[in-house]
This record gives sequence, structure tokens and C-alpha cells, in this order.
Amino acid sequence: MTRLLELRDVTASYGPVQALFGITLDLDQGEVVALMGRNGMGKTTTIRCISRLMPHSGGSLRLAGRDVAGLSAPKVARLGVGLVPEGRRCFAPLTVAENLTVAARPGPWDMARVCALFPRLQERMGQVARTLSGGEQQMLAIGRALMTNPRLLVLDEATEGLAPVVRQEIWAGVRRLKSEGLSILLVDKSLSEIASVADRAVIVERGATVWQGGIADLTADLTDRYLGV
Amino acid sequence: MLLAEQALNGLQYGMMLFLMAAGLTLVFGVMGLINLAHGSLYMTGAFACAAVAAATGSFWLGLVASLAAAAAAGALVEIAVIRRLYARDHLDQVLATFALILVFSEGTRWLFGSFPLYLKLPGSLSGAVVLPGGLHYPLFRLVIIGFGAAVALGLWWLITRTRLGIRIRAGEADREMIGALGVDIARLYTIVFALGAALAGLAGALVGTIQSVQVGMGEPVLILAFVVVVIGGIGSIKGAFIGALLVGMTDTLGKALLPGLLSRVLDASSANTVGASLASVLIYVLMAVVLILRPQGLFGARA
Amino acid sequence: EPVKVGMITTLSGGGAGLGVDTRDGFLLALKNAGDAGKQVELVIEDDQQKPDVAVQIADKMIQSEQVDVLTGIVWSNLAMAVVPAAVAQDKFYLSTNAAPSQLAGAGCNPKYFSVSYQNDNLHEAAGAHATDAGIGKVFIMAPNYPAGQDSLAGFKRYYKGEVVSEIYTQVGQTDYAGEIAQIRASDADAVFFFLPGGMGIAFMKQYAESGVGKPVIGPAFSFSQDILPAVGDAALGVRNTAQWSKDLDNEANKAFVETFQAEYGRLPSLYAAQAYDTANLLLSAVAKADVGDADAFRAALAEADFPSVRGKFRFGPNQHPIQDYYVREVVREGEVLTNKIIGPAMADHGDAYAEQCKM
Amino acid sequence: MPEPKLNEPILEIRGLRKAFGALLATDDVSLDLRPGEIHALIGPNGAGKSTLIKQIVGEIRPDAGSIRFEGQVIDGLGAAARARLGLARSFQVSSVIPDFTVLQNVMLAVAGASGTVFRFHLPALADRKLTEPALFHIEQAGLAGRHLVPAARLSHGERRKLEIAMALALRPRAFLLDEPMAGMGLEGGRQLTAILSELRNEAPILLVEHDMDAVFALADRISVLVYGRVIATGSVAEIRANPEVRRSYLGEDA
Amino acid sequence: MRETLNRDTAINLAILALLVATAVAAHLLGEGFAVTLATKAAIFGLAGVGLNLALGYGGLISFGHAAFFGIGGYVTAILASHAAAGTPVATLPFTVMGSNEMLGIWPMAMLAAGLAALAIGALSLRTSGVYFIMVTLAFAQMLYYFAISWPRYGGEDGLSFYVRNSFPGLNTFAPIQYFAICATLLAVALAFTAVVTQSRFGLALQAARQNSQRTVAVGIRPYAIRLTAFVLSGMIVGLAGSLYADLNRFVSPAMLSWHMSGEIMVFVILGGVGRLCGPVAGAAIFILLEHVLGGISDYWQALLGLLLLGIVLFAPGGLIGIVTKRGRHA
Ligand SMILES: Nc1ncnc2c1ncn2[C@@H]1O[C@H](COP(=O)(O)OP(=O)(O)OP(=O)(O)O)[C@@H](O)[C@H]1O
Ligand SMILES: Nc1ncnc2c1ncn2[C@@H]1O[C@H](COP(=O)(O)OP(=O)(O)OP(=O)(O)O)[C@@H](O)[C@H]1O
Ligand SMILES: [Mg+2]
Ligand SMILES: [Mg+2]
Repeated sequence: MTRLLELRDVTASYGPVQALFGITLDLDQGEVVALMGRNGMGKTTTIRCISRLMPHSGGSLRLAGRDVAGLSAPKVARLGVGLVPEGRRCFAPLTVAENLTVAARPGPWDMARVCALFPRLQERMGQVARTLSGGEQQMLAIGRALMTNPRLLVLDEATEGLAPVVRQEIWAGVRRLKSEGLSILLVDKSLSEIASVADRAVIVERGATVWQGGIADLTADLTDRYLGV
Repeated sequence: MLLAEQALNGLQYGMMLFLMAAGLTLVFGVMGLINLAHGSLYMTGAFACAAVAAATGSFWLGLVASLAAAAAAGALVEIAVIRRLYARDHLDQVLATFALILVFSEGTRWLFGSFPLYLKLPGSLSGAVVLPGGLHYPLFRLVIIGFGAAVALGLWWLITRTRLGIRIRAGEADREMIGALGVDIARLYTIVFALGAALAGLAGALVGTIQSVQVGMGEPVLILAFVVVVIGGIGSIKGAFIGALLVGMTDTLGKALLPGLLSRVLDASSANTVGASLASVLIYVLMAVVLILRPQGLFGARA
Repeated sequence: EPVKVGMITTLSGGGAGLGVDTRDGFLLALKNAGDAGKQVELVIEDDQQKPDVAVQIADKMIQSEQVDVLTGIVWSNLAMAVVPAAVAQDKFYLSTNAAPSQLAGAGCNPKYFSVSYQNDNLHEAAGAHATDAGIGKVFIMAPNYPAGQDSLAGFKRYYKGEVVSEIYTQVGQTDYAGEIAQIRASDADAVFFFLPGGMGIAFMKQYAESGVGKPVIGPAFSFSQDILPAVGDAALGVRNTAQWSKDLDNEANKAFVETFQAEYGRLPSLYAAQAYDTANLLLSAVAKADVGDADAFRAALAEADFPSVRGKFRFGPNQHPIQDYYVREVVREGEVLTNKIIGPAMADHGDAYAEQCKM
Repeated sequence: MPEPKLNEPILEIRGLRKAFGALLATDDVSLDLRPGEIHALIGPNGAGKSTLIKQIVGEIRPDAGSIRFEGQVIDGLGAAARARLGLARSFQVSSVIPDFTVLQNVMLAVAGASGTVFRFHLPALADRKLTEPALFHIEQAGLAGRHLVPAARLSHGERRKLEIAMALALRPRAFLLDEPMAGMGLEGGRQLTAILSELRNEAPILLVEHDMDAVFALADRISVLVYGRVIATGSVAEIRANPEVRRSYLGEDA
Repeated sequence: MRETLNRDTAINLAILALLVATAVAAHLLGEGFAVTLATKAAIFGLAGVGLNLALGYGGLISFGHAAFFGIGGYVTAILASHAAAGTPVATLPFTVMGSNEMLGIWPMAMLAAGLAALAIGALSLRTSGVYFIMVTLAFAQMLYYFAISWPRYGGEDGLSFYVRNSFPGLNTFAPIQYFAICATLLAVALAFTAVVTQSRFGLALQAARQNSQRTVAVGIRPYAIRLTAFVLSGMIVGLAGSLYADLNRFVSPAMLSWHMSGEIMVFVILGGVGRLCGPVAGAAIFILLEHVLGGISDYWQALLGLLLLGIVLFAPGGLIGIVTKRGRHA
């Protein structure tokens, strides 16, 4: 099994403010890894570095064995990283259909499969994203990422704002994607769901990896200390 | 009869305005970039056409040159300047493109001298034709109507029906995100900006042919083009098209009819001056009224 | 001690051509004068065709550079901004072009000379010519601003036929389809228009395309050498009025046209000729009087004792020219378009405002 | 204004209707908010919950129906006027002033609610009438120590907390909270549950939320909205037991 | 935070001090024209400060502030020319006499500009973004064309009044004394802006710029806030227009043209949007460049353009941004 993603002591800053102080993370082909931590600890920043939405300032960040330091964000995406960003970021003036096709790349995921996963999107195909309900936008963001047919799906709080049934569907979907061999990096707050799908977890605290291990080893003591539960 | 001819003139002027505004619609309406140097690209096209037509004797080669020169200038400007400003405030774009106006104007004067250039219609397009109804109408003005309609259709198709168009609009909505999805938006924007510039250059060559080719010719065009785009609603090709026709009609008919109307209440001479004054602000009145009633323009989605 | 002259003219932007010709004509006269030309020290500044900038340059020339004479302004609105204040500060102003009516009538001043004409003159000459040519009905047109209004008034002053329609266009307008339609529909025998700069180029081209074909008359501005090449064949045969033409038969003019072509590689325009005359007038006065002695210097200027490229030249009581005006026709000479005098329009003509001048 | 009697609803919505084209986003909705209660509004995505809140606060105009607040019909009032009357809302997608610090954001809420923004001379940052309450609510929302950070530099969860702090700072007569738990994280969610539980004594809360743990822990009453219609209203137990709600919304594990 | 505040204050004071020092030095060296240039910088700076209130703090990108500049100028010229001629400006509904007292003219100029801003703002503020830019431009263009073709006060030729208006106890004709007047008014406007932008009103104004949805949600009507700022801004620019008219003793429709609006905007952007003294620095540099480059070549405007380009590209946040080494939204 090849190592799909490998972060070693990654550091990064927003201007003068350092946000990451040493993130270490491994993700193997076909693996599902959960990135966990309290608010403001650096989960999203880590993901932004992986997608090259911001440069990292130190450490190494390798994707499928390639150092991403010299790559642009579109390059990384075309190497197979499908991002569902925090806060959805659908293209507001575009219709649902346009949002889905805008960055689509050929592969098993197409319009029909996405609509099968989220029937709600089918209903709203011609509506512009700006007027979608929050949950609909979330589905759209996931669908949009799947349409790029990624090797690695990155979900940053992808179930936020979804109704419980839909959330269950999405988790079921994630499990299905996993069973099909897709690699997934996810951030979420639902411990029980994470436990049901993730292989491993990485916990960050103040911008640094403080724990990394199998999901089974995530003890109540750890979650209490680092997640406040 | 006169009224019919004036209505045709209004239509024709509207088409001419649309041609002038087409590049701006693309760059400003769709990419969301405030490009004050639009008029400079228009001027570049006109000068390139005049220079090449003078050197080769062929208007058509000149037309090709206008497209090429403006597109090249556009691409250069995008890569050297505009590209660094997408992430910035709109206001930085205003300052940068204002600076570009100065550079273009004086650069052109340096290259071509201070005097207006000669550019004339090819024989095949000059002269008047007789329309049904016995109206004599310059052929070239009909050609401009044709060009305007073709550009409108082409743009509309490009923006709404092609993936390139969808990507441009997505890029305008969230540039970072479209990049994160694997679309090389930087290259795309260079292409679109160059295309917008080429359209401006084409308009400059076509319209310059029956107007004057001189430094500063782009400035009134800039304002008019903005008026057209804004009345129609930013981002809408259809809006720009209808806005252009509306402005063309208002302006032409206003000039033709106002002095006559006023002469019923004023003496002839002051009716003429007052009428002309009113006519000259009419399009601004139109714009203000449209925007006050519909703050997002006639066909604009965004406020 | 040389006389210090400040030239304020338009050297950048769309109107720069006129300023460049003004400057070049003036410099040529100084050069042709040889050593005498060294009696004039010239400072030149670009007014960008903005009145406020012109005012500030004038202030600077007067306060810091202590010039004795100002000159060079092309546009009437800039002249109105600069001249009254300059003469109030006891500087001479010699106009190379702009000569608005206010400065010819009640606003005249002993220190202000117009070496070109009075603004209305060319239009008056056109009116006189239209009358002489027996044109019974005319369609007249000008931009809607003071110079435009003066122009139509000037035309009508000497035109005895019927004005069938009088139209004011927008300042800066470039499309004249609407006006041309009105011309076509009117029963006028001819069209008189005053449309300076690019406006005139656009009108003439569009008029030629329209096939209306009624004869056109205008003041020289739209047919001057600076823009004639840009108008092209559309201008061929058009009658226009001016106080000067490159083919005027006198020694001074021959020398001027020849040296101008040799020096700058192009034909001189009306503006160049006017500036050339202005410089020579100045030199003639410098030779006779000290600029420090204002009265003597003024008297020397008023004598107008210089070889004008116009041949005859003298000043009227309001220090504006009394001179001959000609009808010219646009012709092709080999490769280039230029003007040829075809006859007189008015002789020894002054202006309509001199009576109001109390000096 | 007549003093509302105890237990008379503070907010009364009657027959509200809103269509977007062919879509009926709000279909004849009637709803009450009574003093001291947390009234949860749940329903599938796109059911019209946020649309309802937007109509209550005056951001969008209903096509039909009427809203009464503390006995007064507010249909004719603009959004700002309603906010000053004491209707505080939080946004589903955080809506803060990005260049302002956390403190300035909350101060703005304090100043706005008190209707005193047309003061031109006193420096606001030195005005303890603004800073003291602002700092208090910042701490209350769990952002202590972050008050000098510009809002643009907050993480997502921190921004959600700022959203809460601003709602608190309005000291309203009723809260309309649109998914306050979203993005909060486990710890933040627990803290917020505690805050809301206390807050109901200050002013009643209309709570739109998909986090069922929080809803079941907090709500006094629950209304379920599906396709713009209220299909059920009742206690936590009643709603949990409602088969229709289980099928269309809660799913198997509620 | 405290530290950068102090730093900003120091920079602001330094800019003002530099301007005054330049003028005084030029005066002592007998360079009258340099004093005039400094005065022009102060006046344009004042106009920029006015625009900055709307544009920088309020986010109201007005492309029509030349309207207020021109109105201030025309009020001044009309009052002064009537005073010189001894005729009343208006007799209906009540008699308004001309004036050549600055202290009388300024309030009139500000009042007229303020009323115009109220009318234009009330209508324009229904729109936002680029639409706002264009509506404000439209209103200014209407005034511009009106001024060009209305013969009563000179039309395109403009209106001269030959003698600078007077100020008690000063000889306004002496360049340095007139500079003192302008610089003082500039300082007053800066102080006013500093106070207002830090007040509750300023907080609301800046909030409305960044997020009007949120501003409404806390009970503030952005429209009222913006309109107030727009009117204040128009009044300051009107005052600048009055001073500019007096500097040249002349007004013309050029003061109302979109070039003027654009130039004022360029001063603000060049110096740094939303920085107190940004417009002053911007205007001063612009005028200095114009003056210095003008002597270098006929094509100096191209050089000016290149320099401006360099500044935008390499100094986000304008000139003040260079000094404080942080961008606009740091
Ligand atoms: N745009 C930004 N500019 C400056 N600092 C930022 C920015 N975005 C985040 N930060 C800071 O970086 C740190 C890490 O933020 P990040 O968004 O990665 O946290 P997170 O773990 O995703 O939190 P949450 O669970 O709230 O989403 C925080 O302290 C935050 O304040
Ligand atoms: N301006 C609009 N134009 C057209 N449709 C709209 C508009 N605003 C909302 N809608 C539609 O109305 C429905 C209700 O939206 P609303 O945002 O109220 O849902 P919601 O219940 O808050 O959902 P969620 O829980 O996902 O946030 C959705 O289907 C949405 O797409
Ligand atoms: Mg996050
Ligand atoms: Mg919602």
C-alpha cells in the first residue's frame, strides 16, 4: 500500500500569526483518517496547506510521494484531492447544475450518481446556489468535489447543518466511498460516527499533532483532554 | 419617414454602443474586474487598424491587426498588472487601470504622433444603400448592426453555454475555490481578458473608421460603455445588449425630438440650446432612473 | 537683457496636436530670426487642456519666472481663465489662437493682443461667402457651448439667406447619424458647421458616407493641415474660410512654409502660422522698445510692423486684427490633401465687438 | 404599548406565507413563542426554517400573514427597527464584521441595540458603556482572551461563538437562533447548551437546530416544519415518538 | 494595537508637518510657486479627506464627488462675481447678495454641496457596489453638461472673479497666508474625521461598509448612516472646491468633470484608503510627480502612469501602507 499523504512537522502562518507549529499526519491509500481538535486548533489550516490554498512555511508535505511545495492549488486538485471546504463555498451565482459541472473530471462519479446520492439536488438543478438552504448547499459542495473524481476526498465539517437523516445518509455514503477504496481525510465533531468509519485519528492542539493512532486506541481520557468531552 | 430613419439610427447607435461595451461586459460584468483602460484598448485597436491599413492598403488586414494588437496588449496587461490585483480591493484596480490609461495614451502619442490618423472604409463597404421604403442608409452602418448582433450572440453563447463561461463566472464568485477544484483560473483569466481586449480593439477599428482615430478617443467610450453595462445589469450579456439599444434610442431620439418639443414653450434659439443640453444629459438621466427603480440594473442578478 | 516669454499650450492628451503646432511655429520664427531671435527667452509648459492647470502655470510664470509676456493658449476656455488675471498683473498676452468675444469687447485690455483673429471671424467669413455664393437656404450646426453659440451667431451675422435649421450638438459627440438624417430631410441648399477636432473628422466621414451630397461650408478648423489627412477624401472640395493659407502669395509665407517643412517634415497648419506671426510681431516690438516700458512696448506691438505670413496685417482699436479672409478649397496635391485659395471672402474685416471696447 | 400579560406569547406568527416562484417556502405557518421557553424548530434541509426566521426579523417580506411582537403588530417595520425592539437573530452562516476585532463586533451590537449610533464625538473604544458589557458577553460566549483578534482571523468555530456573543449583547426580548450549535465542536456545544438553558429566563428562544442532542436537552416545545408547513408541535417525548417525524427527519437512531 | 495606533498618529502628524514645512521653506526661499503647489496639495488633500470619509470609511465608492467640488467652487465664484458687480445673486424667494468674505462664502459653499449630497445620496444609496459608482457618476455628469451649456455663468468658458476673497486680518493674496488658511482648514477636517471615525457613528459606518446584513441585525439602518456620511463628505469636498476656486480665482465646468472625480479618488487610493492622512499624502505626491515629471519630457504622463502602476503593484495599502508596512486590511 502506498502512502497517499504524508505531513511531517508542517508549520504555517497567516501573515505574522503562526497557526501551525508542527503537524504530522499519515494517510494510506484507501484509508479514512479523522483530524480532530478543539475550535481554532488548526484543523482547517492543515487542510488549506494540503490543498495549497496557503503555503506551508516549514516541514514537508507529500502527496503520493510528490513534494507539493512547488505545486499550485489546481495542480494538487488535479493530482486527485477533492476538497469540501469549511463553510461550503458554493459558487453563489451559478446554478446547481453549473456548480456540479464547473470542475468535473471524467471518472465513475457523474451527475447521475451524485443525484442518486442527494436526490434533493436533482429537484433543485436549475436554482442558483445563493438561494439554496444551508443543507442543500452542503450537499452541493460534496457533490461538486465528487464530480472531480478525486483519489483523496477531504471533508472539512461536511455534515455541519445537515438534518439527522441526511447526516446518516452522508455517513453511509462515506462508508460506501471507503469500501470502494477512496481515501478520505475528514474533520467532524461527531465522535460516534467517526468511530464507525475512520481507521485512524490525528489530534491537533494549538497547531501541533499531539496524538496519532488507530481509532480503537482513542480513549475517553484522550477525548476528554483534547476535545473537552 | 424622418422618424423611421431616426429610429434606425437609434438602433444603429445602440449596436455601436454594444460593440464598444462588449469587451467591457466580458471583463467587468463577468470577471468582475473594473478596467478603466478599456477605452485605451479600444484606441489601440483603432490605431493598429489605421497603421496597418495605411501600410498595406488593406482595411481587412487592418481589422485583423486591430484584433491581434488589442489582444496582445490585453494579455500583456493582464499578466504584468491585473493578475496581481485580483485578490485586492476593487479600488486598486481603479488606480492601476487609471495609470494604464496614462501609459497607453502617451505611449500611443509617442508612437504615432500628436495628430489624428487616417482610416477609411474599404470601397466595398462605403456608400449608401436604398432600404425598402426608399430610405438611403450608409452600408457601413448596416454592417455595424450586423457585427453588433453577431458579437452579442457569440458572447451570450460563450458565457451561458460553454464550460469556459461557467468557469469564469465561478472564478468571479470565489477565485480561490475554483482553483482548489483544479481549474487553472490564472490562465483562464488571461485568455478572457485578452478576448475582452480584442473585442474592444475590434470595436475601436470598426467605429474609428467612421469617427476619428486620435489619442483620447477611448475616454468617452469608457463612460458610455460603463453606462450601458450598468443599465443592463452587471454580468448579463442580454442586459448589456438591451441597455445599449435603450441608450442608443434615448440619445438619438432625444436629440432629434427635444428641441422640437421645447420650441412649443420656448423661443427657437433657446429651445435649441436648452434642448441640446437636455439631450446631452438624457442618457445619464436614464441611467439614474433605471438604477433608482431597479438598483441591480435591468437584468442584473446581484445588487 | 532678453524678453522673457511664457508659452502655455497643450502638449499632452488628445488636443496636443494644436499645441505642438503652436509651439513649433513660434520656435521656427525665433530660429529664422537668427540673432534677433535670441532676444526672446522662451519657457514652455503643458496645460493638459485643463483651465485650472493653465491658471496655475500662469501664476508660476508670473510669480516665479517673472515672464514679461504670455502666449500660446489654444482654447478659449483656457484663455478666459488665464488672460484677465495675467493682464491685471501687468503682463502682456499675445494670443496665438483663442480670442473669445469677451476679451474683444467690454473685456478688452491694452495689454492683450490677438494676433490670430477674433473667434467669430472665420464664421462671419463663411456667412459672407455663403451669401456671395448665392446659397438661399442653409442648415447650420455647432456644439452646445459658448464657442459654438458664438460661431452660429457669427455666421448669421453676415449670412443673408434663410437658416432653415439650427442645431446644437453635444460637446465631444462622435456620431452624427441623427444630424445627417435631419440634414437630408431639410430643404437646405448647403450645410454650415463648426465642429473642432475629432468631432469634425467624424462628421465629415459620416457625411460623405451618407450620400446626402449637399455642399458643406465651414471655418478652417476642420480642414486645417493638422487634421486634414485624417479626414481624407471626404473633405475634397469642401469650401472653408480662413485668414491664411499655405498658398498665399507673399515672401514671408513662402519662407515660412518652406522652412517649416524643412524643419519638421510636415506641412504647417493654421495654428503654426498664427504662432509664427505672433513670434515675429513680438520680435518687431522687442527691436523697437524695452518691454520694461509698457507704454512704448504696447505702441510697438500695436504698429504690427512685421512681415506677416498673411501679407496685410494691422490691429483694430481693440487690438484684434483687421485683415482679409479667404475662401479655400480642399484639394489633393500629389499624395497630400491641402487647401487652395479660391477667392476672397471678406476684405479688411475687423470684428463685431470693437465698438464695445473702451480703451 | 400594553404590558404583555404573563404567559401571553411574546411572539405570535399567524398564517405566514412566502413563495419563491413555484416553491412555497413558508406555507401558512402559525407559531408562538412564550415567555421563558425554548421553542425548537426542526425539519429537513430546505424546509423553510431560515426563511421563516428571515421573515420574522424583517429581512424578507412575507406574501401573507402577520407577526405580532409583545402585543404590537410589526409587519410594517424594517429589519433594523425590529432589532431595536428586541428581536435578536443569529445567522446560520456566521455574519460578522471581518475587519473589526471581536470586541468591536460586540460593541457594535451593544451600541446598535441601544439606538445610540448617531453620536459623533466620543471615541467608542474608550467608552466603558460599550466595552464593559461587550467584554462580559465575549467571556460568556467562550471567547475570553480573544477580544483583540480581528474577526477575519478567527477559526470557524470561534466565529460561531462571536455570533452568539453578538446576539447576547443585544439584550433582546426574544432570541431567534439559526443553528447556533453548528461548527461549535464538542466542548463548545456543551458550553452553549448550558448558556441557552440559562438564557431562556432572560428572553425566550426560537431555536432552529439540527443537533438533536442539544434540541432534546433544551427544548420545552418542538415544532416540525416540512415543505414549509408545520406538521407537528409538541413536547420532546411527543416529537420523538412521532413516526412521521422519525421517518422524514430523525432517521433510525433517534 | 496601542503601538500601531501611536505609529499611525506619528505618521499623520509627520505628513502634515512635512507639508507645512515645505510651504514655509519655499516661502523663505522666495519660491512663490512652490507655496502655491503646497496650497494645491492641501486643497486636494482636503477634498481627498472628504471623499475618504465616504469611500474609505463608508465604502461608498463615489465617482461623482467632483459634483460637490464644483458646486463649492461655483458658489464661491458666483458670490464673488456678484459682489464685484454689486448685483444680487437672487431676488426670489429672498434676496441673496454676493459676498467676497471667505467666512461668509464657506458656509454657503458647504451648505450647497451638502444639500446636493443629500439629494444625490438619498437616491444613489438605494444602489450599491458598482451601481453606486455609476449613479453618482451620472449625477455628476448631469451637472457637468448643465454647467457647460448654461451661459449665465460662462458655460464651458468658466467664470473668473479676478480678486481672491478676503479673510479678516489676513492678506489672502500673499501665497503663504492663503496656504495658512487652507492648511488650517485641512487640519480641522482631519481632526473632525479622526473624531468622527472613532465615535459610535464611525463604528457603525465602518460596520455598514463591511457587512450591512449584520449591521441591520444589530438594529442599525445602514442607509441613514451612509447618507449622513455622504453628506458630511460632500460638505468637506464642497469646502475644498471653494478654496480651489479662490486659489485660481476662477472656476470652470472642468471642476465638475469625471476626470476630477477620478483624480480625487486617485489621491485617496494612492495615499491609502481609510487612512486618516492618506489622501493628503496621495495628493501631495501626485502633485509633486506631476510637477517634476512635467519638466522631463513631452510624454511625462506616461512616466506618471508607470510610477502609479509601480505604487499599486508593490505597495498595497497605498503610500501610508508602505510606511506602516501593512496592507489595507491588516
Ligand atoms: N484567515 C486567518 N487569518 C489569521 N488567522 C487565522 C485565519 N484563519 C484562522 N486563523 C487562526 O489560525 C488558528 C487555526 O485556525 P483553524 O481555522 O485552522 O482552526 P480549526 O481547527 O479549523 O477550528 P474550527 O474547529 O473552529 O474550525 C486559529 O487560532 C485562528 O485564529
Ligand atoms: N431567494 C430564494 N429564491 C428561491 N428559492 C429560495 C430562496 N431562498 C430560499 N429558497 C428555497 O426555499 C427553501 C427553504 O430554504 P431555507 O433556507 O429556509 O431552508 P432551511 O429550512 O433553513 O434549511 P437548512 O436546514 O438546510 O438550513 C429551500 O428549498 C431554498 O432553496
Ligand atoms: Mg475549521
Ligand atoms: Mg437554514
